[in-house]
Amino acid sequence: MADHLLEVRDLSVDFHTVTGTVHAVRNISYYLDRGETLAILGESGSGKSVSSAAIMNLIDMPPGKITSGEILLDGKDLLKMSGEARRAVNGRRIAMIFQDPLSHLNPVYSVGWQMREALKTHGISTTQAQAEALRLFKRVALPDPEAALDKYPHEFSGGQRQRVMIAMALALKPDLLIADEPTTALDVTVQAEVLALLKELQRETGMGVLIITHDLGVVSEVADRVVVMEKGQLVESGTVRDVYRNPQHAYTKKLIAAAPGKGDMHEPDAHGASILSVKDVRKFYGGFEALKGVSFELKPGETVAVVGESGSGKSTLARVLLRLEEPDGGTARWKGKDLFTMSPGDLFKLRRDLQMVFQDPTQSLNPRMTVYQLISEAWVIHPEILPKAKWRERVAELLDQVGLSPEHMGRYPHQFSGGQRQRIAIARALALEPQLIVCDEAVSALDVSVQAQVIRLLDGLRKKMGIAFIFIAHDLPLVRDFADYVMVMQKGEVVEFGTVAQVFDNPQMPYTQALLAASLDPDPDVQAANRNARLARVSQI
Amino acid sequence: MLTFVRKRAFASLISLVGLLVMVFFLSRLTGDPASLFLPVEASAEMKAEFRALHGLDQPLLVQFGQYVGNVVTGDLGESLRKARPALDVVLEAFTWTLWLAVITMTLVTIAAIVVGSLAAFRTGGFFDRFSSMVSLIGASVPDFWLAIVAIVVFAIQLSWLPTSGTGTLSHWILPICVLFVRPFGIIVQVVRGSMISALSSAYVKTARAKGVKSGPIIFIHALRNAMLPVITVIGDQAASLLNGAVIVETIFGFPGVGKLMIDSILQRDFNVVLAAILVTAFAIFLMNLVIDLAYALLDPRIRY
Amino acid sequence: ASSDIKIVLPEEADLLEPCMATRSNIGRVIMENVSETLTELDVRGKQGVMPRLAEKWEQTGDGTWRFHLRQGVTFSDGKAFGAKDVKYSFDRIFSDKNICESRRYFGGMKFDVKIVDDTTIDFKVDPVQPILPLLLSLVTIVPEGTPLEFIREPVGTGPYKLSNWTPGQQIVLDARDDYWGKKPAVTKATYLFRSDPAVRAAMVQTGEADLAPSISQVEATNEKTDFSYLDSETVYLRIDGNIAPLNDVRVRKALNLAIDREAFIGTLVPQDAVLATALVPPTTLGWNPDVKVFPYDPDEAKKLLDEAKADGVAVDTPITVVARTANFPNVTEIMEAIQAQLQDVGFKIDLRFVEVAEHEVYYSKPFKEGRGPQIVAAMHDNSKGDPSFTMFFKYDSKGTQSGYSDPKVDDLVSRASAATGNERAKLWSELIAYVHDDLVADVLLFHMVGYSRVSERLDFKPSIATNSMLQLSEIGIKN
Amino acid sequence: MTMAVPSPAPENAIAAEPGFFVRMARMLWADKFALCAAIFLVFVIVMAIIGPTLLDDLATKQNLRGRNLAPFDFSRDWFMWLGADALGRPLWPRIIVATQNTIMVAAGAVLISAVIGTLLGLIAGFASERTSQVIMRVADVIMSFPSLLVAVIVLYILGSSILNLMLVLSITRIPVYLRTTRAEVLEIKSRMFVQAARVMGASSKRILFRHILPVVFPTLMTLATLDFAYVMLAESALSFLGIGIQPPEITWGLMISQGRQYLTNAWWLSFWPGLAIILTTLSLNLLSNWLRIALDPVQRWRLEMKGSKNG
Ligand SMILES: Nc1ncnc2c1ncn2[C@@H]1O[C@H](COP(=O)(O)OP(=O)(O)OP(=O)(O)O)[C@@H](O)[C@H]1O
Ligand SMILES: Nc1ncnc2c1ncn2[C@@H]1O[C@H](COP(=O)(O)OP(=O)(O)OP(=O)(O)O)[C@@H](O)[C@H]1O
Ligand SMILES: [Mg+2]
Ligand SMILES: [Mg+2]
Ligand code: NI
Repeated sequence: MADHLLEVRDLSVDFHTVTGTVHAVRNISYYLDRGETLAILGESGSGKSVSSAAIMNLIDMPPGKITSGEILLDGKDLLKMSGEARRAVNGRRIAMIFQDPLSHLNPVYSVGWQMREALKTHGISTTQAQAEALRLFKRVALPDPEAALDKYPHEFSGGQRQRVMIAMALALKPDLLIADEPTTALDVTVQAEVLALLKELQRETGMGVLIITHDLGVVSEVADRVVVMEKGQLVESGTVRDVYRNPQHAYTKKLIAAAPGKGDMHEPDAHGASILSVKDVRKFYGGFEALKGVSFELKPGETVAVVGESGSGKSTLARVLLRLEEPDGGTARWKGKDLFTMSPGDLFKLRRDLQMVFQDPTQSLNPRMTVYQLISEAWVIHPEILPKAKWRERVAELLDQVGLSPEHMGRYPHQFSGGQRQRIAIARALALEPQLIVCDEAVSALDVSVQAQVIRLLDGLRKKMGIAFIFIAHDLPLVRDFADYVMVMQKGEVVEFGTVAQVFDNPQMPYTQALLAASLDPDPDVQAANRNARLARVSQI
Repeated sequence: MLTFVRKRAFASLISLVGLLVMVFFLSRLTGDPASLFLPVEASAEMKAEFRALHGLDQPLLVQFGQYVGNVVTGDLGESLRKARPALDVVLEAFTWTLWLAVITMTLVTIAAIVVGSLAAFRTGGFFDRFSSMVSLIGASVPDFWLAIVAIVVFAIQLSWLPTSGTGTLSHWILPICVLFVRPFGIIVQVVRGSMISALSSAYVKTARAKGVKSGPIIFIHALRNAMLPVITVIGDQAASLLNGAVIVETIFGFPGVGKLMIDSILQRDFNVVLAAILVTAFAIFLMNLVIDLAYALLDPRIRY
Repeated sequence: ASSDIKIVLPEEADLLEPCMATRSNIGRVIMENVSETLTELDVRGKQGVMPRLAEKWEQTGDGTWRFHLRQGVTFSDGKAFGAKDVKYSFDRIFSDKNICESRRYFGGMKFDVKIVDDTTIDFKVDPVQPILPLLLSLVTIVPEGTPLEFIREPVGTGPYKLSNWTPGQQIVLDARDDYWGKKPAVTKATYLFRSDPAVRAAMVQTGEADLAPSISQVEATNEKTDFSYLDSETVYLRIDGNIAPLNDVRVRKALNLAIDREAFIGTLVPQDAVLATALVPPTTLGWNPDVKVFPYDPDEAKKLLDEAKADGVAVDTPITVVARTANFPNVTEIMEAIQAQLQDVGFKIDLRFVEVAEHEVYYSKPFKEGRGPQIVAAMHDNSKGDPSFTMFFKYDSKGTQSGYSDPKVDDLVSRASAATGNERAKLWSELIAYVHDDLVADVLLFHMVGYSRVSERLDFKPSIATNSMLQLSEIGIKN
Repeated sequence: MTMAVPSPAPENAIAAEPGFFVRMARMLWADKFALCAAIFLVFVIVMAIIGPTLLDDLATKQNLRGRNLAPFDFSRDWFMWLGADALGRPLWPRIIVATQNTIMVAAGAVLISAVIGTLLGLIAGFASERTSQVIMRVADVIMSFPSLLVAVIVLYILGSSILNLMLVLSITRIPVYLRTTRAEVLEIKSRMFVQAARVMGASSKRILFRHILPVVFPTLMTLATLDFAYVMLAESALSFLGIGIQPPEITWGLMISQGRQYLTNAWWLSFWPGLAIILTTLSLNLLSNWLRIALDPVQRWRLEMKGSKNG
């Protein structure tokens, strides 16, 4: 019993808020051994991040409070350690990959500096640290790793930032790695590489990995055991296969049933003129060409899913289309009018019709506004949508639709979990009743059951109101279920475009094929078979 | 960056000219230097002669034309009272002020950042309360109080330091200490406020997760993010030292440009006023340019 | 003991221009120390005008003055002093290349300076100047060839020469070996400048300076080192007698009676200050001992006001009292107290404090058209021993600060200026009495007192001239 | 093996959120320093309003024979307890009477400069490069214009009055707010939530005032409250040079400048008004520090936790 690497016993965490105490984590217990991978599955907002933050001593206390429990690392209770001893544990023995890479990277230092700092705290000399940082950047498949070292966090794509976080955590060669949704922003090929890297390190150093994820595929790929959380409590635990094959708890059953990728594929049937036609859009960042002439068309009620390599320009495309960034070439006609040369007045009218859910939900929510203010702001700006008397009611309704409760209205963004924030962002986009929503990894942080609920909601809206979607995602089963068309991007270019059926059943380009092949299956057995097949292929070469 | 500096230098030049024009005309609206230079009993003819001698009897525009003509050739005119080139007078005084400002601001910056950051680190703690109290009192104490009390205590009672004047290094100590107090108080508060927000950011958590010690977390991770308003206020305080350390210069007999400027304004020695403003403005413009470049250096998201 | 001394002054000289030596900040440094005059006024004894560079002088029949110069005098640059230098000094004063302040003493006069021989010089002045020897105590002699423009490094015949001037910091004078007169005890004087009186006093206390000629009354607390001296400054309220209701003599008298002058003495004004009955101090020629200070009599003042009011004088018109900030010690308090006292008898007083330049606008002619009734608080300095430096400017209808045009005053001023000896004294006395008692031209207040702090190692007593001149040769060094 | 854990009983009964003022009051109660500061400031404001009518006669009654009376002589009348000035006027009624002018000038100058400076700063940070360049260079000009020269010019040309003085002091303080605001805007406008607001169609005005200003506001507030002291003392310096407020008007600054010459032997003349300035600044700052926390949702718990001990 005592030789577990990590053992959490009876842990409870409360948060103080004006409206009362939130019991974020309640009496949870689990353990993790050396060389083992434990996955924490669970509902969004169920306390996964909070419980792991408690291990790292990263909960702000107050307003947070650990009301009970012990956290034993090699038998020593972390909660009873002095601040000094605790700091020695952080980084050296336990490392963490945070859920929200953008806000967790210091915006004013280059990522190379931040990497080196991690290594130097670990007692490594500067030159060695530089070399090691470079090596790790290569390992997480960052393009042009040398140049990347000198770049600042805001110059990366979402997935690239996530890989920086991963590299930084791994740099410390910890005994215990806590990975909070480490692959939410990664396309499946990169995800596979990163997971392989984890496995490899685990083999080398006997590192224990605590992985928090909602992606059943990831669980079946890497985890040995799994615990399931719901509403702050641990509701189920067991080996991956047992839990998948034979879930006990109602929530677990619901979760497994909700795994996407099993339904029918959409047959595009929209008629009429296209509302958006994009031609040859280009964008440069300095000398780097992030978009090399992207073109596509979109009709009302249609969904184009954009999948592709991390850093291939998906978010850039979205930002350019919304005029958050000035394009360096091309046209985008919205109902015939060119978006790029539009006057500010026209643009204002248009804003109502075009909405976006950002990839980094935390940063896109004003920290000084309550949820109510955040969502109702849409109506302050466009008062014609809804009379003021109905705001409260409608906010409650929207929150309910995205799986949050109306009581959350008075809370501020920092009081939510990653997935909850993402849902607030979705609710905000929906409040405007737009005609096109650009969803940049909009459901990536949601557990599959909530994800399914949100997707149903979006699908309903699409049918009912003819909303079109540009759906940027890396989760192929989800894309398969939701999209009409799929656009595959690589290195700023569209490499393949077709209906879902065309792309999924009959991929043309090698990159698309690789992408589909790398997709993970929630079934541990299927996934094990896939893995073996892959290994066999690799060894043949 | 270079084009930015070039554009900026050009714009600054224009505003320098604007400043000059403004001061030239406005200052001449404030009365006649002749009656200040000459004793009250002097006859009207003598006053007229004085004006003629210094060209003050000409129409304002003509005077301005001449002045501009001279300025272009680098001649800022003679002091009306001192029979010396105004620029010499000003540069002599400005050197003193510049040193005083540079030394004081260096000390202030270091001390205020350290104190303010530590106060923010334990918001509401004893050190925070104490340092806030001290710095706020510092920011609201009349400076002549401090100056006189310092002289009474350190020069008269204890005889550790000279009362006033220049010459040795020890002459600098009291003026610097007195000048130190107010900017220190102000900057501590700004640092503290700015640091409270910075220290609650997510990236600070990352640093803690990496096992970084409190020192570097405060002074490396949070501080740089909190620096924008801080350097702005440092610049403002430095500017007010550059053209306004009047009281301290007066009491300590420090021959700086603040006192010079006051005296010249009160005596309507226009050429010296203009030269002094030109010199200090140049320094302040330069400082603001440096500060603007520092913004971009401190925060890579700001680009010019 | 060292014969080097340090003197701390309130204000640095802008220039060290000999012809500007009548300005106190310049005069205190160079007057009679570096640059000498032909004659010198005795301010300590009763000798009147004494010889300096001139050994003796006489007036010839047509009013021409002949001066016999001292021989064997050299300038600090080695050149010999002679009549040509005297003539040159005068020519320089009247040159249009500069605005020499001493020129103002010769306003309206025509000078004809003739060199008789190397040591004799004649001054023919039109109109005849009975007090020319006194006037010449204000004219410093520079060597021939000195630039006509203002200079910063004076060369003179005095016991000291300028050896160093670091603007803003110090001026150093060194004693000359080849001085024609008695060798002074002080061999080197360093002048420092501090505007704060408390700092000046402290510097003598800590030994950073030996002499602080002017410190404030409140600092003067040490009997051993602090001395008071009548400093020839007279504080008064100048009345503009052209504007109603101040053109009524009863109103002016009421102003005088309403002020409790005694109450100020020893409180806001130093104990040793003297109540003034004339704009000139008692040491001046023709000062009239029979003129009495107005008593403090508020009832009488009220009565006079009522009378005036009954005659239709608009005594309710608010009167503006203009004073200059930092004009003299405690000026704000004194003016506030005066305001209160005047209001007590029924005046309406608007008190305004202004800075120097604006004060000047109110004080000197031309006065603004359409102005209301105005009173200007001012301070006047005459340490020269003769009222002519005062009376014309302040009371004559053409005087620049005069608020009156009274034929009798004009007549007395012109006659007194032309007279000599007892006649002159009598006429001045008459004028002083008339101005005070009949015209009630202004509200005369106090002859002020200055304080100086002198280190115990020095043997020096300040005099009435200390305000404008500080002769180093008068300073002795103890043991 | 798999074990099922019973699902939790529904809990988290969330109380209704109290109203804004109730919440602020509770948070103020939680910080005793800020509470004292607030009480003191209320006192100051009340005195500023009713002080002159209440105590004017007492404050202007001169007594040359009782000048510079030392404080703490409790055998005298109550109004003499803090001593008397150089004209024998009791100090503490004078301080109270002076409150009105002092607060008017200081609050006026600070408000004018803060509002104008902030507005221009917001524009400079957000507008086109050219507009911003123009605004910034004008700020440079003001910044390098010595405040005393501004004072001499304005007061000479327009005459000295409380309003003009306010104007002079506010002109010279504009650049700090302007530059601070602009610097912050430059950074904040690159944040994602600003872009999100833009996507919703928020006008520049809304983005500036609703999204950016609240982030800059605490810093500006700190500056403004510190400027209170600055303005009061600058006003004192101007009085001393003869271009500020002049007797018989009174302000704390003027009292300080009048007491200056007695510093070494009647310290109380300038000490009490100085103390009034210090206490006011201190209170304002304590309150602004409190407000900074109270307005920041991330920090607010510091006050809320203290208010309701185990809520
Ligand atoms: N500072 C806070 N104040 C109040 N409540 C908080 C705070 N931080 C977190 N919570 C609440 O604690 C609960 C657990 O949050 P946590 O971040 O652990 O969720 P999670 O399981 O990681 O969810 P996700 O998958 O969406 O990231 C959530 O309901 C959240 O609303
Ligand atoms: N501000 C910037 N400066 C320089 N390069 C940038 C900047 N923003 C993005 N890039 C680069 O542009 C490329 C495209 O970025 P983008 O965010 O569009 O990728 P993405 O397809 O959304 O990737 P991901 O799936 O990882 O989010 C990346 O290589 C990134 O490094
Ligand atoms: Mg989470
Ligand atoms: Mg992206
Ligand atoms: Ni066990």
